Amino acid sequence: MNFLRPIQALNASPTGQTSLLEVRDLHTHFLTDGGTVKAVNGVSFEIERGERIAIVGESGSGKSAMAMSLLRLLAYPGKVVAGQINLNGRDLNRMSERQLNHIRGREVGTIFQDPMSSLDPVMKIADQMIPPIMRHLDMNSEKARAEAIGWLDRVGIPDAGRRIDAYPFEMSGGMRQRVMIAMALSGRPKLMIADEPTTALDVTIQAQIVELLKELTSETGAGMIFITHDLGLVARFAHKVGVMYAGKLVEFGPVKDIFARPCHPYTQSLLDTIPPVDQAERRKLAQIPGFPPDMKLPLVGCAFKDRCAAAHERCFVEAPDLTLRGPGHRAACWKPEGLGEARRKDAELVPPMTHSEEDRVVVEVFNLHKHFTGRSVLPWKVPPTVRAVNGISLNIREGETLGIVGESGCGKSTVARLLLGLDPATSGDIYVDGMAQMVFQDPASSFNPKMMLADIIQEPLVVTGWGNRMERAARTRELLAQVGLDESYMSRYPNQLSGGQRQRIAIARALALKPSVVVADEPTSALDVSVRAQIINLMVDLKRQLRVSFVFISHDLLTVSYISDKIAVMYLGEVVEYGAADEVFRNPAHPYTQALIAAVPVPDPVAEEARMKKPLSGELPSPLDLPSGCAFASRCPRATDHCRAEKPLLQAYSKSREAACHYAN
Amino acid sequence: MKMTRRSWVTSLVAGTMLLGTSLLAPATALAQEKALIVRFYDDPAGFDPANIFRIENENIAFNIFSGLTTYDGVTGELIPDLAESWETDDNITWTFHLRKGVQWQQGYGEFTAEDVIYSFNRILDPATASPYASELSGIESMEAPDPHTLVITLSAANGNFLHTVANYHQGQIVKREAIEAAGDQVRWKPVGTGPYYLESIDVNSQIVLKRHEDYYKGPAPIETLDFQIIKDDATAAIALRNGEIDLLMRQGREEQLQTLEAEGFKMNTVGNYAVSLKVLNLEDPILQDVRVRQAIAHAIDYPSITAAIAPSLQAPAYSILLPWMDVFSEAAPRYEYDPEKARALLAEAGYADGFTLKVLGTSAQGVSEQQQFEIDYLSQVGINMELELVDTPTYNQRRNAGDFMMAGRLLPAVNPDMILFSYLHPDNLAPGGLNGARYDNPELTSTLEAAQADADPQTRMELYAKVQEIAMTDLPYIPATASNVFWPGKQSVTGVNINYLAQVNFWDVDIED
Amino acid sequence: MTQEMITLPARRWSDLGTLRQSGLWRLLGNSRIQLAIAILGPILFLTIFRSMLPLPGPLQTNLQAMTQPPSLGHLFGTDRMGRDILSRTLAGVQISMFVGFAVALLALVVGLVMGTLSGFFGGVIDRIMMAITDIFLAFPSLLLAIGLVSVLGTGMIPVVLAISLSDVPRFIRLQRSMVLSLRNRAYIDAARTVKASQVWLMTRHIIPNTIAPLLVAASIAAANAILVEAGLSFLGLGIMPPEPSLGNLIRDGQSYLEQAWWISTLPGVVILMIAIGLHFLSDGIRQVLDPRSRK
Amino acid sequence: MLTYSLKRLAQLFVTVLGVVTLVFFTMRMIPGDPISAMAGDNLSGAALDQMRTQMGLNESLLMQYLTYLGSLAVLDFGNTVTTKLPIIQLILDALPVTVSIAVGTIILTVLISIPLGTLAAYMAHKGHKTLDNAITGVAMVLDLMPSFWTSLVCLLIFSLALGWFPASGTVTIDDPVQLMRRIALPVLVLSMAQIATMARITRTSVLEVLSEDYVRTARSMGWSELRVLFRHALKNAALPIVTVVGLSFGNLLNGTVIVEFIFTLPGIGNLLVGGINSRDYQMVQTLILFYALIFVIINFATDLVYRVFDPRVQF
Repeated sequence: MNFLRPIQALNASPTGQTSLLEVRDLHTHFLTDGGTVKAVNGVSFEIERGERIAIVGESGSGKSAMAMSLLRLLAYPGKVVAGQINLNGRDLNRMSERQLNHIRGREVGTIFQDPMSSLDPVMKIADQMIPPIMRHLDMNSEKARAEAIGWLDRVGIPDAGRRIDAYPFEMSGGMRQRVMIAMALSGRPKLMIADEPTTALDVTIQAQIVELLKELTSETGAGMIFITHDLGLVARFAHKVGVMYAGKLVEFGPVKDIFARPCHPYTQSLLDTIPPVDQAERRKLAQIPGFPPDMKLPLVGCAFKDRCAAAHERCFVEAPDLTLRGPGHRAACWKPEGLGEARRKDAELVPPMTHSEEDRVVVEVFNLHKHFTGRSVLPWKVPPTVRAVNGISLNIREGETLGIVGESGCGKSTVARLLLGLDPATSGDIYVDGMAQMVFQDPASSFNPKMMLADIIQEPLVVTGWGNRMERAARTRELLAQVGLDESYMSRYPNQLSGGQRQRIAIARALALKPSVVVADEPTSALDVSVRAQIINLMVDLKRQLRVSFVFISHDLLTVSYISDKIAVMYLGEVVEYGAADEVFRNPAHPYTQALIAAVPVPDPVAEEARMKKPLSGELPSPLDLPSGCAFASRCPRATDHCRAEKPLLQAYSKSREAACHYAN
Repeated sequence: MKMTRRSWVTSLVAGTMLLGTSLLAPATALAQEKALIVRFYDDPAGFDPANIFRIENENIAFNIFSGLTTYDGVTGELIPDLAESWETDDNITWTFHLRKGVQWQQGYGEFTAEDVIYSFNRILDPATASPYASELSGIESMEAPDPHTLVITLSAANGNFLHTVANYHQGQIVKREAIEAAGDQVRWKPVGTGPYYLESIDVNSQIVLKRHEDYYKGPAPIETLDFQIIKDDATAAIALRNGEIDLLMRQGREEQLQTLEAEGFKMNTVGNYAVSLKVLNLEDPILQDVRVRQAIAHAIDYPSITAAIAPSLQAPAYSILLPWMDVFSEAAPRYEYDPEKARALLAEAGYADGFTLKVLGTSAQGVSEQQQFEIDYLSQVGINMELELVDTPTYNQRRNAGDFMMAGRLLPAVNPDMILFSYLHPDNLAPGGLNGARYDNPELTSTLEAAQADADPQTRMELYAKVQEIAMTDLPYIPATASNVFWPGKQSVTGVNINYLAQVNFWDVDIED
Repeated sequence: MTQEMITLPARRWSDLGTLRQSGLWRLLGNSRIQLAIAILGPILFLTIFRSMLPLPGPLQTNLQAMTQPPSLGHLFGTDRMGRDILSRTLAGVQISMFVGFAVALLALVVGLVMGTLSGFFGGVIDRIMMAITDIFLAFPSLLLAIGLVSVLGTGMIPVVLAISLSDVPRFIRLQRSMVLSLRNRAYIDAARTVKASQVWLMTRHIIPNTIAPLLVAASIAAANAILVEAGLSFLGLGIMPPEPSLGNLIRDGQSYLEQAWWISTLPGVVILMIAIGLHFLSDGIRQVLDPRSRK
Repeated sequence: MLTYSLKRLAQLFVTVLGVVTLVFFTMRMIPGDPISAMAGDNLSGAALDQMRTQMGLNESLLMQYLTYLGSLAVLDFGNTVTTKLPIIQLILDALPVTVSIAVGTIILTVLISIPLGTLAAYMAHKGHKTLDNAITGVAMVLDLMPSFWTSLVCLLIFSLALGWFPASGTVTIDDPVQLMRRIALPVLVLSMAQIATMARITRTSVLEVLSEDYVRTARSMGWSELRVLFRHALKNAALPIVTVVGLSFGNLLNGTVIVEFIFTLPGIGNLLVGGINSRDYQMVQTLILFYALIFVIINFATDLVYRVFDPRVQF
C-alpha cells in the first residue's frame, strides 16, 4: 500500500517530546432548559503516537460527549466550556471553525456508533468519500476515486471498484462500518476517534471490525481513542484504559494493570459484574446499587460515594483527584485499594439447581417451521419466501433455562414469538404445559406509557378475570416484592423508571399468571453492565425460587452461558448445536459455535492475547435463497464439497449434546 | 460541471430580472381606432332572444338586435326602431310600417316583415321552449302584405302591445338563416340588425362586439366594445381607477360608488329602475288578514333605511308601479312609517302580542343590511321576523313554487301590464305564474282586463288608477325600495344613457379626447 | 426475599412526580402552552363574560354612530350600521370558536373510531375505508363544503359538517397510521399473550396512546376551521349574517378597507390571535409529547 | 415498477368512479336545478317547467346516471346544460390559467420557503431561538390571514397605489407577459399561505436531519456547516418537502377558487363556482373528474419524484 507511506514518514520525523494528543481539564456542558448538564467535568489525559486508548463507562458517564468535544462535533446545546485539546502542540479548542475543518477528517478521523445512520442514505459511497479526499489530499477526482477504492479494498469491501457506486442502504451494517472506517482513514489521520464503533454489530462482525481497526491503525501508526462500554473489547484492543464516571476519569492506566489491579471502586465493581468465563462454580454477579448522580446538580465530594461500599467521611466532603498508583496508572480514590476487602462480599455462591429426567417437560417443540411469504401482485410471479424458522425441535423441563444464541437474523426472535403464540407456525408442533409469558428486549416499548405500573402488572390478571380488586392488588404487591421493588412503584408510570427497573416490572408482569415458562428476548442487551448484572441475578433467583422455566434469547454468549442450563445455537433458522450450557460453551462442537465463542471478547487482556484472533469471515447469507447443503458452508473454514451438497442433520454428539455438522466428530 | 451550474444560475437570475422589467412595463396598445373597455359582471349565458336571462346578457343582446320599437335612453319612452310607424284602432289589429333598407349583420341581407313573423313564430314554437312564449300568446295572426308592412292581429285588446314588441326578449328580431346555421349554438352566434355585432366571445373572460357598419342609423362612433368579465365589485372599481377599463357596467356597492364619485368619475345613472317588492303569501293564515299586511307596511321605515345604507343605490318605493310609468297613479294609498298604527292594526287583527314572520331569502349575501333593519323595525311592533336563507337556485325554485310566507321580488320592467298581470291576475297564480301572493280579487281582475282593452287613453288611465288603488289597499305585495343603476365611467366616455331596463344603447356612446 | 429492596432515592422522584405525570401539570409548565393561554385566555374570558361588559348588543344598530373609528366609546369603532365592532367581534369569537371546536371534535371522534377500526383490523375493512378516504381526499374540499351546505342549507350545523367532512378523512388516515405503528408494540404483544380481547387492546392500549397526537391535529383543525368558515362566508356559504362570525365581520368590512380600515382589520387581528393561540397550543402539546424535546 | 403501475391504475379507477358517482348524486341532491338557477326575477314557474322537460331533466335519476356513465366510457364529456358549450374545451381553456397560478405559486413558495425554513432550522439547531421564532412567527401570521382579505389588500397596494400589476384584463397563454402580470398578485396571495406551511415543514425536516448521525459524519470529515446543510441536510429533508409540495399542489387547485374570483381570472375554479351556482351538472361532474384525475396524477408524480430524491424508495 504505497499510499500509507507519507503518514509513516511523518510519524517518523522527530517532533519532539509532545504527545500526539494532550487533553487538559476539559469541561463540556449541555445548556438545557432544565439546567446545565456538566457532562464532562475536568478530564485530562494524553495519547502517544500509535497508542490505542479505550475510554469505558456506562451510559451517561460523559464518555461520548468527551470524544465529541475533542473535534467540537457536539450538537446544540452541547458546548465545550473550558480546557485545552493539544493536537501535536496546537490547541484545537482555540481554533476557529474554519481552522478546525482542516483538522477534521485530515488529521483526526472519526468513526461513529451506528453504521446504519452514520452514512448519508441518499448519497452514493463515492460522493461521500471522494470529495473529502480531494479536499484534504489535494487530489483530482480520478486519483481520489482510485484512492477511495484502494481504502475500500483495504477494509475488506469485496469488489470495491463497483461497490463504491452503491448507496449505503444496499450494504449490510458490517459493510457500512467498514466504509466508515475507510472514510475515516482516507484523510490519513494521525488520530482516530472511534465512538462505540461495534456496539450495533453482531459479535462475529464486531470481532472482524476490531481486528481491522487494530491492524490498520498499527499499520498507519495512528493513535486511537476508542469509546466503549464493553470491557471485553477493551481487554482485546487497548493499550491503555480510561474509566469514566460522572464526567470524570476515575482511573487511567495500562490495560493489563487496570484489569489485574483495579484501584477505583467503580472499576472494580464494573469488572465484577461480568459473568466469569470460568464456569466451574456459579457465583452471584456483583451489582452496583443506586444511580449515577444527576449531572445538573452541584456535586460535593466524590461522585461515586453514594454507590460505594467503601465510602467514608472524606468522600462526602472532598472529591479525590487522580493520583499515581503505579507506572502510568492513576486513580481518583481516597482509599489506596478502592473497595479492598469489601470487593468480593456479594459474590455468594449460586447453589446449582437439580434437574432430573423426571421433571415434567413444560415446552416441547417439534419440527417447527415459520415461513414468511411476500405478496406478489402479478399472478405469474412466485412470491419470495423467507424461511425464518426452518425445522427446529427443542424441549424445556420445569425450572430449566434454555439459552438460544445466534447472530441477528438467525430466527431466534421468531422462535420466541411462535412459543408465545403471537404468530401462527407454518408447520410443526408447539406444546406448552401451562402458560408462556414474555420479557421483551426494548424496555421503552414494552409498556403502555399511559398506564400506571400497577395496571401494567395487573393487566394479565384483569384480562383473564383473575380474582377481585383486592386480590389483584395483593398479588401485584407480591410480584413487586418478588422482583425487588417496593409498593411505591404501583402508582408510577413507565417513563419514571430506569432501564433496569423497567425490566423488573416486565418480569413481574410476566410472572403475574404464574406461567410455566418465561420467554426473555434479549432482556439485558439494552442495559448497562452494572444493571445487567442485577437483572441476571434476579432471574437466577426467580428460577430457583419459583421453578419457572426460562427461554433466554441473546447474542451475548457470556450471559447466556452464565444463566442457561441448555444452549441452542441457531444459524439461518436452524439449530446447529444443542446441549448442556457448560459443555457447549467450553467445548463447542459445531464450527459456527466455535467461531461465535472465539469472537466473544473476554475481559482479561492476558487471556485475550493468547486467544485465536482469526475471526469468522463473511456475513449471514440472505435467508431468501438457502443453499441446498449446509447453510453455514459459505462461511465455514472447514467446509468441503460434501457440506455444500448435503445438509447435515442435528445428531447426537455426546450424551447431552447434538450438533449438525458432518465433521463434528 | 461546476461552471455550467454556476452559469445556469446566472442566466436564471438574469432571466428573472428581465422578466421582472417586462412585467412592470406598462402595456402598450395601439389606439388608432376607438375602442371602449367595459366591465361585464358575470359569466355570459348566451344571447338567444328566445332564451335570454339576466340583465347583463340582455345588455349585449340589446345592442346586437333590434325590435319593432325600442326605449329612448334618456326619456324611457317607446320610440320607433325597425318599425318606422304603426297604427291601431282597437288595440287588436296592429299595423307596423317597417323601415326600408335595414341590413342584417354579417351579410345576411336586408330585413323584411318575414323576419319578424319568423322571429315571433319561433318564440311561440313549443320546440324552442322559450319562457317568453306567453308574452306573445295573445297573437292571433301575423301577415305581411308587403315586405315592409306587418299586420298583427291579437286575440284580445292590448293597449301595451308596443312594449311586447320592443327590443327586449321576445321582441328582438332574428334571422331564420342565421338561426338555422347556428344549430344548437344559437345563443353564441347571435345575428341581428343592431348597431354592434358579436365578434368573439370567451365565456370565461371577454366578449368583443364590433360595430355594424351598415346599421340603419349609420355606424356607431366606437369601433370596438371590449367587455371584460370582472365579477367582484371591488376589483372592478380598482380596474376603473387604474384606467384599465373605461366604463363599469353596474357598480352595486355604495362605498365604491362614493369612492369613484369622489375621484371624479362620471356617475352615469338611472333612477327608480325597478321596484323591490315583498311578496306576502295570502294563503298563510296570518297574512291573509289585510290588517296584518298593512301593519307590516306601516312598521318599516324604508326612507330611513335607504338613506342609511345605500343613499345612491336605493330609494323608497311607494307603489307596485314606478312613477315614470305612463299609467302610474299618485292616488293609490301610501303606507308611511307609523309604528303606532301598525301596532293598532295588529291588535285589531288579534296579534297584539305579535307573531313570527318567516321570510325566505337568498343566501348569496347572507342577511342584507336592509333585512337587518327590517328585523329591527318589525320587532318594534312585536313582529318577530325570522329569515330562512337558501342559496339562489333553491330560492328561485321555492319562490316560483310559492313555497314561502314572505319573499321578495325585483321587478325590472317597463311594461306596466307585465307587472300588473303577472303579479295580480289569477291566471298567473304560483306555481305556474308569478303571482306568488296568490292574490285573486275579481274586482281588480275585471278592472285590469278592462284597462288593457280600452282604447281610450283617458278611461284607460282611470282604470289603471283604480287597479293601483285596489292593489295598494289589499296589499298582496308591499313595495319596499326602488333601485338605482350606476354605470360609473371615465369623464371622456359620453352618451351612456341607461334606460329603465338598465340597458345602454352603445350607438349613443362615444369617447371624447 | 434474598433480593434487597431497591427504594427510590428521594431527591430524584419526589411525590410531585405523579402529579407532574398527570399530564396537565406538564402541559401547564410548557412555555408555548403558557403563551397560548396568555393569548386565548383573555379572549375567551371577554367572550364568555361579554354580556357583563358595558357594550351595546352585537346586532344593535345606531344610525347616530355610523362608521366611527376606534375611540373610547367604541374601542374597535363602529360599522356602517353603527354597530359596535368590539361587541360584534366578541360575539363572533363565540360563534367561530364553536365552529372550530365542533369541527375539531367531530373530526377527532370520527377519525378516532374509523381510523382505529381500519388500522387495527386491516384487511377488507381497511381497504374499503382507504378507498373511501381516497375519494373524499380527491374532492376539492371547498366543493365538499359547498355541496353539503347546499344540501343541508346554511347555518351553524351544516357549516360544521361541511368543514369537518374534509378533515375527517385526514384524521382517519392519521389515526390509522398511528394504530399501524402501535399495533406491533411489545406491550400489545404482552397483552396478546394473555389473550386480551380486541376491544381491550384498542381501548386500553391503542387509543390512549393516539389521543394526544390527535389532539395536536385537532387544535390545528380548529384554527383552520375558523379560517375556512371565514372563506365560506366570503362565498356566501358560511354562517349567515347578521350572525357575527369572525368571517362575516371580515367580509363585511373588506370593501371598506380604504374608507374604514377598522371594520375588517380589528376582527381580523382577533382571528389571527386565536389561530396563533391554537397553533401555540398544538405546538405545546407536541413538545410535551415529543420525548426528544423533553431531554 | 410494472406492479406498482398496475396497482396505481386500479386505485385510480376506483377513486375516479367513486368521485364521479358521489358528485353525480350530490349535485342532484342539492335543491335547485339548472333551470331554477337560471331563472331571474321575472320568469314564472310554468315557463321554466317547459324548459326543464325540454332538457331531459325530468328523466329518472338512474337513467341519467347510466347515460352519464355511458358517455364517460367513450370519453364524451358533453356540453354545459344551459349554455350548450363543449365542456372539455372550456376546461382546456381554463386549465392553463389555473395551472399557471398553481405552478407559479409552487415556484415562488419553494424559492422563498425552503431557504427560509432551512435558515430557521439551522438557527434552531444552533440554539439561536430568536431568529427561528421570528421566522416561524411571521410565516404563521401570513398563513393565517384569509386569502380574500389579503387579495384585496394586495390589489389596493400593488395595483392601485403602486400600479405595478393590473387588476383586470384578458388572460391567454398566447400572451405570456400579460399572463404573468395578471397572475403575479394571485400567486403572491396564494404563496403567503403556502410559504408558511412549507417553511414549517422544511424547518421541521431539516432540523430533524441536522441531528442525524450522518450530518455529524460529514462534519467530522471537515466540511463546513453550510456545505453540510445544503449537500446533506436539504437533500435528505427533501422527501417530506416533496410530499407537501405534491399535497399543496392539490390544495392549490382548491385555493385558486377565491383568488380567481377576486382577480377575475378565467381558471377552472371560476368554472367550478359558476357551474355550482348555475347547477350545471355536466360541468361540475366533469370538473370534479378532472380534479380527481389531477390529484391522482400528482400523487403518482410525487412518488416518482421520491425516487429521484431517495434511492431507497423502490416500487
